[in-house]
Amino acid sequence: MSPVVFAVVILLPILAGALIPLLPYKNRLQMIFYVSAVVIVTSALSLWILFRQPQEALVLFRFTDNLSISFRVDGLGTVFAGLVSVLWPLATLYSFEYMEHEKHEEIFFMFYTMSFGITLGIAYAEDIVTMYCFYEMLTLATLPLILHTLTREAVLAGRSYLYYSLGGAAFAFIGMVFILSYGDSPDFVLGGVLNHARLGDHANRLLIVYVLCFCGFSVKAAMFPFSAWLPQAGVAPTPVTALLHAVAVVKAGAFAVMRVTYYSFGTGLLRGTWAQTAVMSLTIITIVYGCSRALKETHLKRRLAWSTVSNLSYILFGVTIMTPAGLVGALCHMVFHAVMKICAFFCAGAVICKTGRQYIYELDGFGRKMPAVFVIFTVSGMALMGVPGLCGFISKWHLVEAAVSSRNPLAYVGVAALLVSALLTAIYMLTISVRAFFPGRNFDYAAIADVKDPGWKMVLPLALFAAAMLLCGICSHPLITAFETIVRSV
Amino acid sequence: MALVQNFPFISIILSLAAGPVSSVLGAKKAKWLNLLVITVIGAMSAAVLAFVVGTGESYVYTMGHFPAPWGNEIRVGVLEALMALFFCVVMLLCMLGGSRERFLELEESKENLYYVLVNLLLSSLLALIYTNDLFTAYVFVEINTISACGLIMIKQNGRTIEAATRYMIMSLLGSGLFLLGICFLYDLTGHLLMSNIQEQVRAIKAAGTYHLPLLVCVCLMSVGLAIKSALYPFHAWLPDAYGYSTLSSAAILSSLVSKGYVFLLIKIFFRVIGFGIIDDSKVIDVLFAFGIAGMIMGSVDAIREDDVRRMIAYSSVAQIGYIYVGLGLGTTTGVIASLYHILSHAATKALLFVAVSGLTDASGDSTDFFDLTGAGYRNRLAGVAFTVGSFSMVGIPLFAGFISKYLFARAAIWSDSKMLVTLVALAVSTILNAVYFMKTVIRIYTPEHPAVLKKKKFRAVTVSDQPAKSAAMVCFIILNLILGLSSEPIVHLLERGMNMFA
Amino acid sequence: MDFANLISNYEEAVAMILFGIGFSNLLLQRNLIKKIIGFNIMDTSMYLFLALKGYIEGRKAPIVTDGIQNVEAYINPIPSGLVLTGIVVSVSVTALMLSLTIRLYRRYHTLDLDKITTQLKKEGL
Amino acid sequence: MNAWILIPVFLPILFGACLLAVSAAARYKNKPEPDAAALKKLHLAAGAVMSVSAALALLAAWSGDWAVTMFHLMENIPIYFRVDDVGRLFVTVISVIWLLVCVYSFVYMRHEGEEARFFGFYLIVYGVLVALTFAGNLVTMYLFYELMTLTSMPLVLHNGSREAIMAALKYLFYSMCGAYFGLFGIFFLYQYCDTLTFSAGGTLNAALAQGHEGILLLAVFGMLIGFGVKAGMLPLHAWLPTAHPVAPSPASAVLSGIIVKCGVLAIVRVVFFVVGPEFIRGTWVQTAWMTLTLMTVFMGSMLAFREPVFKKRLAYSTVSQASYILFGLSTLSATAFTGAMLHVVFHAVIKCTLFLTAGVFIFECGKTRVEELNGIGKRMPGVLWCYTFAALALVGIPPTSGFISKWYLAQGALEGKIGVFGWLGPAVLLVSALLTAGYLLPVTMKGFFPGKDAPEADVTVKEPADGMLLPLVILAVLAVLFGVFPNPLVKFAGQIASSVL
Repeated sequence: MSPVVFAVVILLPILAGALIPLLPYKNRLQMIFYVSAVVIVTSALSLWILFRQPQEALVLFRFTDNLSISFRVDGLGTVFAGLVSVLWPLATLYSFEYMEHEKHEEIFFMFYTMSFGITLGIAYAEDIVTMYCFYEMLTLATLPLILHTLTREAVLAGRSYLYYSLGGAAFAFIGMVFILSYGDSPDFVLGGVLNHARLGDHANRLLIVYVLCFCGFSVKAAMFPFSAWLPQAGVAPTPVTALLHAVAVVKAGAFAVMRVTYYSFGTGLLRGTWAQTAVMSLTIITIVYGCSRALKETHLKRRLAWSTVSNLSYILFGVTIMTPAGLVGALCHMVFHAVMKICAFFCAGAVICKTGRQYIYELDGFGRKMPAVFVIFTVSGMALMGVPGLCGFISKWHLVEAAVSSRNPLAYVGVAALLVSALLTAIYMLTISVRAFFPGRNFDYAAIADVKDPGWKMVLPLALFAAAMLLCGICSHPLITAFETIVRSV
Repeated sequence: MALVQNFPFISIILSLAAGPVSSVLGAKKAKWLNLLVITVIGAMSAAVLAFVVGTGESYVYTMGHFPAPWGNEIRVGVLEALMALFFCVVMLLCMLGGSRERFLELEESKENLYYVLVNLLLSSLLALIYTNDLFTAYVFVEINTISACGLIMIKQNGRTIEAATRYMIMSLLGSGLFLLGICFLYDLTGHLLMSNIQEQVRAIKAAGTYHLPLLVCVCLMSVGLAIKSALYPFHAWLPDAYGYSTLSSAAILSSLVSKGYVFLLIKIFFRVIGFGIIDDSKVIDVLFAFGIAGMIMGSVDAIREDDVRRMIAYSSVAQIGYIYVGLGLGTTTGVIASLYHILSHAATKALLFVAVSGLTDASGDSTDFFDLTGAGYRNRLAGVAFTVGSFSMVGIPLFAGFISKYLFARAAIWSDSKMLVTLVALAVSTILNAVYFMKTVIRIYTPEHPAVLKKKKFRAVTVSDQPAKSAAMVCFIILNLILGLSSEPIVHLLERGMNMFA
Repeated sequence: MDFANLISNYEEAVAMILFGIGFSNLLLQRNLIKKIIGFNIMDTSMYLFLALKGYIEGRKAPIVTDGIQNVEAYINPIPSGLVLTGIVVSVSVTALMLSLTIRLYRRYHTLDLDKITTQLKKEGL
Repeated sequence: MNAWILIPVFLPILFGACLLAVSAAARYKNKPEPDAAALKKLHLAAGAVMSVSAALALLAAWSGDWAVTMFHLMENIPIYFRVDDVGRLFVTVISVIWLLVCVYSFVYMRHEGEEARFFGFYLIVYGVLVALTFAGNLVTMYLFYELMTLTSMPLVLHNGSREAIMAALKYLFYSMCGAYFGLFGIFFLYQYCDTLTFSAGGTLNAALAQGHEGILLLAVFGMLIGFGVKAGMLPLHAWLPTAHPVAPSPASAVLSGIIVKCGVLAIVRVVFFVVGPEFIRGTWVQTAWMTLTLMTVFMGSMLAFREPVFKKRLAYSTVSQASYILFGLSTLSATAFTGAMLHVVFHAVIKCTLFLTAGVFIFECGKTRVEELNGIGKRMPGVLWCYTFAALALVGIPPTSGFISKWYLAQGALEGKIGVFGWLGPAVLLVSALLTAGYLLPVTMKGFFPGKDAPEADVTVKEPADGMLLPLVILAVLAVLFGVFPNPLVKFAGQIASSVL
């Protein structure tokens, strides 16, 4: 198959998305039809690419002789692209029901669809330049989604999101230029592209730049000093928070970190250096910090957002172990966390959208009224805290296995941090479920008579996600073996 | 000698002559004459560029009958031709974009004088670019200053006059130092023609004598030109001058005038003193430090600013900082980055000024940050233009700013001592740029409450209301995209130019 | 630094001192008129310096009188040319500055630039 | 592959789930609370399922050795069930007691309401516990250990009062914390053991462990602390006195009698079947462990001694008694191990009896504090006699069961090469035994001989229904009989001990 298909799969949603507000619809249904057509076609195409695994690359455009926009599909890209292509249609389905009560949804769906294409662009990027460009674009395309309601706090959230992301990109930019100057090629090659001869005695310079670059990219992955934007961004409509801030954007950050660490700088030069220590300790701090903030938070979505912060650092922690096993664990958690968190967010969204309740102390006794939603919510909570048999346990297991086998004392601390955060996760997730299911002896259910389970458009994705969590938890080895083949030759 | 080779000289003379002529014409005619002159000169410069690229080497054009050591010379290479062409394009667009403001803000009788000044300015800029004679350079620096001052004060309200005065004083200080530097150099070498001076300087260097005086010359000239091009600590005059003068003046001043001085400085470094000597001297590190400080402080001031035009003015302090950083890296790649930034910043900053005026038109001519709320909907083209400009400033890929940022970083990567400082400063100033530019972008796309609009009598502006300005904006956007997307040929031209230069 | 050297070319020293005076006046004086005067002093010092550079002990001005063609008889003419040019420039600049000053004075009845600025702030212009 | 073995695991779980689903559906449709007839049906069904699965469980346990691999959680980590002697012992105790308590609660739960939910979770927990005892490797055990925590929590908060919910959460989070300590250890053991499958004597790979003893010991200690949470060992014991009393009495009976033992089971599995006693013998881990257990024993009895609320007092006594067992294990000597195993059985029986009597008092005359129980013996002598026998057994008066186990514990401590603890341990046990007598027997005395000035107990109170009395009597009798004919049990326990040590 010709590599032009890359251009199609990436540009189609961007261009077709840009058209959304312009087309003349007779009614909402037509728009829904159009949007879903675009999304489904795109993801089908993308999945087809992943299935066919074409080897040749597509050079879309050249800035200069070594700055070019080019796409190729490889193992890591496959994982991310597959994840996105599977989750996006479900999320779109969900948002159709959710967005009914929001204003000017054409604009919303326009940027929503465009960010789909851009995220795919990140996934299929062949070299660091392409990835960087789409990374920046993702920031800009998702900004309007956060601003959507245009209320005061939405604007503030949008601003801080923008500042953080662009700032991160600015530091990542340093890494990019460094790779371009000291690397053999800008392309992603497993094991790194740095040219040792050219590097000469500048090893320390390399480490400094790596740390800067790592921090830069992990701003999107909400690592500790740079995590404030994520919970703020919770003001956006739930499909956005769920998909973008649990899957696309933040995962793009984590993905970029993986690319840079394993495919550009190369773990060989970094393992055992102070740089590794620095970044790893940052991730460990974040793991605990995020959970504790989540514990303090009483706003449902913000609590989930903070839990995202800590879970993303699981991934980053896996990356910073800098062994193949670590990358496997990271990939594993990247996929599984996406499922768990999007599920949790959608449950929260269902509650907010159907009852307008935003805070946790308002959820007493909801378990009886919205059984479907809250059973699934509890399942996702248990998955997040890593109950065996659900997917959370698998990824946690692989992360820790990597950490322990790396024989790195700091990694042992990381293991401890993981477990502490698991405990905190148990606390902040299960308290919600307990409230919902056991409101107390003489609780007046008449007070929440209005509460009902949402329609099938919302419940179906939830059920699918829950099923996926159980499935991944019970038989995960096909996935794991796939990951292992991807990273075998690190 | 080919006809084309006369063009540089002709273009200088042409614009010089167009000045007095348009003083006797009416406003309309003067305007058209001015546009015509700029276009013609642009065409000529293009021709010259083509010629020089064709021959592949620079040529010297002797004026009058005196041979080298005494006579006055013009020296034309790829770099000069390219700059001339580009300056003409930008100036043309600025004039287009600002025509409506000129009509509104200038006295009926004064408008034709404006064109006199613009023509003089153009001629002086061309002279600065082309001349091979230091003293001529000085003279035209002064002409440049005077006409620029005129451009500032022609919108005759207190602020502009005050701004003009401050501008005048600062640049007089600058040119004084510059002149002193020239005199010393003349004293040292006995020549005024750059090429001859360079030979002498080499001789002196070889002899190993007069090390200190040479250094003093360099310092004097650098500081002089730095003051005139508003390098960070000497930028006090800039915000008022750019912030309150009429649109086209602001655009031209910010995008061209200061750049002319920088170009002259580069010329002196490479053609008069020789970059090797400059690199050895610590002068360059001082410039570097000032540049870094400018990059940061300029943006910080811009963030504090509530008046959008002054904000943009401050941001050009930061941009000048970039240019000097590139210069201060002390490598050819660094200088190329600076040159490219001269181009991209000229395109972007002018665009921003025009776009902002478009937005303010839709906001009751108020440049207050908060009055711009939702202006992006009231004047859509301006909104888009401003967004493009901001993206370019922040250095989003696909826009001009990204390339120059990339060139700076690439240049910095290879320098041992200055790498980290430069890279971090780049990153930080990017963040700061993001802070104030994107803040404004979000602001202009945050819809304003209809009641407020009715109360403030803000009205929407369409393309047809102000064709000239819209055209200018579109052209600027295109220029920006060209610089962003197909930068490679331009960078190659700059490299060739640099090779011819030294 | 031996004083003999300084004494022997005291003219240059004087020129530089003048330049310093002029420069600092231009920079530090609050009164616009004094600033302009400072500027003029500065320029004049430059002319003095150039003239010194051009002058050669015991020669005549470069005007061919009684048919002496020999270059050795005359001083270097170029600096004199430069001085003339410079004078032209500085005259024009001075004129401009003065005109600005007059306008400001008409508006604000003061020659102190900072006072003017504060008044402008008051006007909120 | 004899998958029928798994029926006793999944039958109760599924049936319980169905019960919950049905009741939830009923509530979702705002149906009225079920009436007597419906309840009778419910009881019948629950009882049937309970007895069937109990029977099957016993059958599975005693029908020879077998192993079932359900599926692979990860490659080389299967969900794997296997029965061995330890499993047999535990599953028998669990099944018998669970059945009896189930009968008891048919009557008792009437005044708690929400019976469907109670029996639902009650059955689920049973299934989980059977699975836990049959678990063949560490991960399987961990899986069901967590499930046990999650599913037994609703039993605690059954009555839905605020303090009950708080207690339940406390229980949940303490256990989670413990579980994660355990998990921490599991991760490391996975690296340094040949396999996580249980095999007597441990599977630690000495070659791999070479040079990493420090971290490994730390991990093992973590596991001891972690699984010790369920067994109410210091420092994480605080949940137990809070959670057990607020639960309905049958629930607290099984919590104290059984669930606590599951913590013990986990520790046995870890120490004697994965790590291997030799690895920790004589290390700081063993010392610390013994110290903690002894401290717990003493502290538990002291607190129980000065606790006025009856069920709380019993809960504290559980804390101390469970640590008897742990102390027995920590000495790593065969005899003490035997004693520990015996005490597992005996304490389960005894503590159930005690809690059930407490339940009777609450059910019949709503008395919860000790001083309210004066003269209760006049009204319900049968119950109080049961209580008395159980109490004596717990104190360890020969010939009751408690005496046997404590004898073995003390003897094991004395002959084990554990230095100062050799005499310190027995001494503490003795003191705590005296305290036990001090906090249990007064109830009997005051119950039978309230003294002159005591107010006359109200006449309405009388012996409880047979449904409640019967299990009580059976249990009390067991408590005594084990003491009289200990030999088969002792032999069995001894055989386990010799297999692992």
